[in-house]
Amino acid sequence: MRNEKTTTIYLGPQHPGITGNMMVKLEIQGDTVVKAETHIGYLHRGFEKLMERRNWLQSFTIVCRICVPEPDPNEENYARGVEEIEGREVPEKARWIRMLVLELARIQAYLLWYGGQSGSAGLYTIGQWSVGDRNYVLDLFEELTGGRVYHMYIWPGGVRRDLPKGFKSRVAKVMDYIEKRLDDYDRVMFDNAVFQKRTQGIGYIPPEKAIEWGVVGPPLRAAGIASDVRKDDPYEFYDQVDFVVPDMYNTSDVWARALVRRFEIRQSINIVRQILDKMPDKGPVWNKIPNPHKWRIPRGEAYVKTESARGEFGYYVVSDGSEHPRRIHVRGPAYVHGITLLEKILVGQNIADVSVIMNSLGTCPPEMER
Amino acid sequence: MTFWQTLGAVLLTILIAFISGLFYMGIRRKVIARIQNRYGPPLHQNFLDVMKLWSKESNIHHGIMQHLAPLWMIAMGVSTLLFIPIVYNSTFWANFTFKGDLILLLYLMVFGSLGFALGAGQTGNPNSAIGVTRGLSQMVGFEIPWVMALIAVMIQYKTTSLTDLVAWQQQHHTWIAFQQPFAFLAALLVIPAMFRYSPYDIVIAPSELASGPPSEFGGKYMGLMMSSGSIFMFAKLALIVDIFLGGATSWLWMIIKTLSLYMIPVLWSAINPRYRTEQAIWSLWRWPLIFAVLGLIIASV
Amino acid sequence: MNYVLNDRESAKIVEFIKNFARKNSLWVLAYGTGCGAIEIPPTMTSRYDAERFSVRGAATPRQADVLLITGYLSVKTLKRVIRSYEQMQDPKYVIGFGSCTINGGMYWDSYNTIKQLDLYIPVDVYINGCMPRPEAVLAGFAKLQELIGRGQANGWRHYKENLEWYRQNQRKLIKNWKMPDYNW
Amino acid sequence: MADLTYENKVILEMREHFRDKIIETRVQRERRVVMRTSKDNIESVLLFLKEKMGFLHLSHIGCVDWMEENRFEIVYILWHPQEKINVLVKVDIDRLNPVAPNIDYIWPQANTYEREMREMFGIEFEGLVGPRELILEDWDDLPPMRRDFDTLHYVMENYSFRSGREDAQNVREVIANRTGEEIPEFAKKYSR
Repeated sequence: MRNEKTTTIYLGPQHPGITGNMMVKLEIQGDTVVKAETHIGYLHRGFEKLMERRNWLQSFTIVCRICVPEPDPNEENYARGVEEIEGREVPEKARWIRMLVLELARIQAYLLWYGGQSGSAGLYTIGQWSVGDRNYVLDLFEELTGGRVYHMYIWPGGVRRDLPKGFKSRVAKVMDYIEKRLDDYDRVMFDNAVFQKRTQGIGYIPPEKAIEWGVVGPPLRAAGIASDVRKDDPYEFYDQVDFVVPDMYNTSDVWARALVRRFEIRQSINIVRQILDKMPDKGPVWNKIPNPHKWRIPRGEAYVKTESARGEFGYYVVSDGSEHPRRIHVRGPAYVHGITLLEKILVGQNIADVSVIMNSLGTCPPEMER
Repeated sequence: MTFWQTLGAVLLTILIAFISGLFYMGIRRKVIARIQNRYGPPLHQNFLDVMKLWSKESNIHHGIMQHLAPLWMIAMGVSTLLFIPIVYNSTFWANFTFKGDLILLLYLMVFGSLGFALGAGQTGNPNSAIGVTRGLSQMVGFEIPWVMALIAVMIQYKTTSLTDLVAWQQQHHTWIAFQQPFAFLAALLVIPAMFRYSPYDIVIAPSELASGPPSEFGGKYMGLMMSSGSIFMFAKLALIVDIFLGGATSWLWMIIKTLSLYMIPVLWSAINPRYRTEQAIWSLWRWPLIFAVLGLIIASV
Repeated sequence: MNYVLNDRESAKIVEFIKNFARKNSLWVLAYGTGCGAIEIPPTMTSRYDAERFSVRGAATPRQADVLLITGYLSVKTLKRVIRSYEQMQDPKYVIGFGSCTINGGMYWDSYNTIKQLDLYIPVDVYINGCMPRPEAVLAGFAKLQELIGRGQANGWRHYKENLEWYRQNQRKLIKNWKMPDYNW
Repeated sequence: MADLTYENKVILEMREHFRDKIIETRVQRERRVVMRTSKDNIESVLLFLKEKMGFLHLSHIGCVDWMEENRFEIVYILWHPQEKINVLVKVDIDRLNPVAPNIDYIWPQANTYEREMREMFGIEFEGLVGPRELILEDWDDLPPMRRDFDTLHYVMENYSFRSGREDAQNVREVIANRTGEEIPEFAKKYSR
C-alpha cells in the first residue's frame, strides 16, 4: 500500500540532530525521505564584505571565525594567499609550527566529529569521552596562542609567536594520551554491532560520480579515491612527512567515512610526532610586516587551498593594490556537501539516518554562508 | 482490612514507588555520568526537575486529549502498581491483588502508552506523530516475546495470580528465573525496550525527532509525565521481580532487587547506540522471541 | 500553636520553594544560534560537566527553561529565536553569550547581524568574551541561578508586560512578519 | 621549480582548440593555470575542459566586483584529479547588465554558487532554477556584496548601538576621576 501523501518535517534550525544552525526541509513518506532541501543563511555575517572594509592585518583576525570547529585552515589559507600575492618569505620554523597547529586542529576536529557521529546515532558515551579529551588539545592551543577555539595565530609572514618552553614534550604527551584513548573509542564505537548496523550501507555516494559532484575530503576518500590536498598540492612541508592517504575503505557509506576518519586521526598523530622530530629548535618565526595601516599588497590573485578535517578548504584572494583586500572568497567543503550533495543522497534514506549522514559528510553551516 | 488501612497502604505504596522511582533515575544519571567520565548531577536531581516542572506557569492548549494524556499515563502507572503485590505474605501491602491479575496487568501496561499516543497525536507536531508510530511498532515488537514469556510462566505454574507465583517461589526457596530460565531471558532482553533505553530509545530519539511524542508537552504536563514515568517504572520492575526473582519479604528486599534489576538496562544503554525502527523490531523478534518460544515449549511439555 | 501564617508569608514561602526548584534545574534549549555553540559541547561534557550544576539540555522549546543565544544573531535567525522563545513555557530565561550579543562584537559593521540583543528579547545574564570559555559559561549559569534564587530573573515577565515595545523593535528588522501571536 | 609540462600543455591545447577565444593564458605558478575567455564561450570552454581535458572537479566559482572598470569578473576554478592542476577560467560580464550563462547542467553544485551570486551580486543566470533566497531573507536593499553597497551606512540606519562606547574611550581618565587619582602629565596622551 503506497500512499502518495507526504509529510513535511523541518529539521532545524532548532533541532538537536542538526549540525549547527541550518535547516533541512524533508518531505517524508512513512519513514522514507522523498525530497530534501537545505536552507542556509542563519549564520550569515557577511565576512567577505567585512574584509573589504578592513585592512590586510585586520582581516586576518576575522578569517578564523569563518569555520568554528576548525578555524586554523582559514588562517593558513589567508596567510598563504597573501604571501603568494606579495611574494613574502616565511621562515622555516614558522612553517613547521604552522603544520603542527594544522594537525592539532585536525585532531581536535576529528575528536569533535567522534562526538557528533556517535551522538547522532544515539551513543552519547563516546561524545562525552572524546569531547572531554579534546580539551587537552585545546589546552595546548591555549598555551601556544592564548585562545581555546579561535587562535589568530598563523598570520602572513609566519606565526604570531614561538613555541613556549617545553611545549614539544607536552604535545607528545597529549598525543600519547589521545592515541591510548582512541582504542577505547574503537572498542565502544566501532566494535559495536548496533553502530555497524546503523552506519553500513547508509548515505551512499556513487564513487564514479563523487569527483564530479564536488565531493572532497574524507567522503571522497571513503569512495576509494585517494585525494588529499596535502599530497596533491603540497603546502608547507607536507612533502617531507610520511603519511598514507586511505583508499582502502571504499564502500562509500557512512561506515567507510567513519573508518577513514578513524584511520586519519592516527595518521595525524603520526604526523605531529614527525613534525616534532623535524622541527628546528632555533630560528625566527615571523617576518616583520610593514606598518599595517600602510601595508599594501600588489595587485594580483591567488587560489590557495588547505586540507581541513572535512576536506579541501579553498580561498580565492584578490588584491587590487590597496590596503584592503578586494575580494576574498571562501570555499568550504560543506558548501557542496551540505547543499547539493546532501539533497541528492538523502533521497530514499530513512529519517532516522538523516542526522547520521549529515555528521558523516561534515556539514558545517558557518562556512557555507560565511 | 478496613477502608482506611487500604487507603493508607495504597497511598504509601504510590509514594514509595514515586520516590524510589525518581531516585532510581537519579542513580541512573549518576552511573551513566561516571561511565562517561564526569561527576554527574546530584542523586536528587530528578526531584528538583519535577518540582521545577510543576512550578511552571503557562501551558499551551492543543485539544482535550492533549490535556488528558499525562493524566491517562499517571492513572495507568498507578493502577499497574496497585495490582502488584509488593511484600510477600503481608495483608497490608497486598493492595488490590486478586486471582487472575496477571492478565489484567498485561492489559493495563499497554493502555497507558496507547492513551498517551492519542494525546501526542493531537498536538499536531510531525515529530510526535512519527514518534507515536515508532512507539506503537516497538510495542508490538516487545509485547509479543513479553506476553509469551509470561504465558509460559502461567502455563507452567497453572496460575494467573501474582500472589500465588510469589508464594510458590517463597515456599520452595527458589526463583522462577532458575526454574524457567528461557522465559526469564526473554523478559530480560525485553526490559530495555520496555523502558525505552538505548538501543531501543527510538521513540524519544533526540537527534532524529527532537524528543518524539512529548515534543509539545512542557511545564506541568512534563512534570506529570516524569512522575508517572517513575511510578510506572517501579511497577514494571516490581512485576518482574515478583514473577521471576521470587518477590520480596520486605520493602528493603524489594528495593534491592528492583534496583539491581534496573542496573542491567542502564548499563546496557550506556554503551549502545540507537537502533532504527525496523532493526529494533527485528532484534526483539529474534532472540527474545526464540527464548520465549523455548520457554513455552518447556512449560507445556 | 497560635501563630498562623498569613497569605503574604505563605506566598513568600511558596515562592522560595519555587525559585529553589527553578534555579536547581535549568534545561537549556539545544539551539546553537552562533559560533559560541562550539563551546557548549565542552561545557556539557566530561571535563566541565554542567550537569553537576543541574544544567542539562532540552530538545524542544516546550521543555526548555533557558535560551542560550550563543553569539551573533543574523536577522534570519532572530525570527526563529523569537519564535523559539515565545514557545517556551514561563518562567524562561535568556543568556546572551559572547560579545556579539552585547554590542555587535567584531561584527559591529555587518549588515546582517543584530547589535543589541536586549532590544528584541529580554536578556537575564550576559557572558562576555569571544568566545567565552566553558568556565565563563558555568559562571554565567551560576549568576543566573543566583538571580533566580533571589527572584530577580524576571525577563519573561518584562517581555509579557512590554510586548508592544519588543514587537516594535522586532518588526523593524523582520520585514516579512508572518508569525502567530504570543503564546500560541 | 618543478617542470611545468602539463601546465603548458593545457595552455597549448586550449589555444589550439579555441584560437583567439582564449586570451591572457599564463601559468601563474606550479599547478595554477589562468586563462580568460568571453561570456559567449564560457560554456564551451568549461565543457571542453571537463570532457576532453579531464578537469572533472569544480572547486570554486568566485566573483569579483571591479566597480571602477564597470565589470564583474567570474572565476571558475577547476581541478584535474589525475594531473593535480587547478585551472582558473575568468570571464567578464557587464556590470550594468549582469547576465551570465548557467552551467549547473555541467556541474550540479554550480547551482549553489550561482544562486549565491544572484543573491549577493545581483547577477542573473539564464535559466537558473531554485529559490531566489539562499542566504538572506526579505532583503530589499542593493545586493550586499556589490562594492557600492555600504554596509556601515546600512548598519547605522537599521541597528542601534549600546551607548557607553564613547565613555569607554577614556577609561583611564574616568577611573582616575572616580578615585581622585592624578594622572601624570606624560601619561595623559596615552590615556585615550
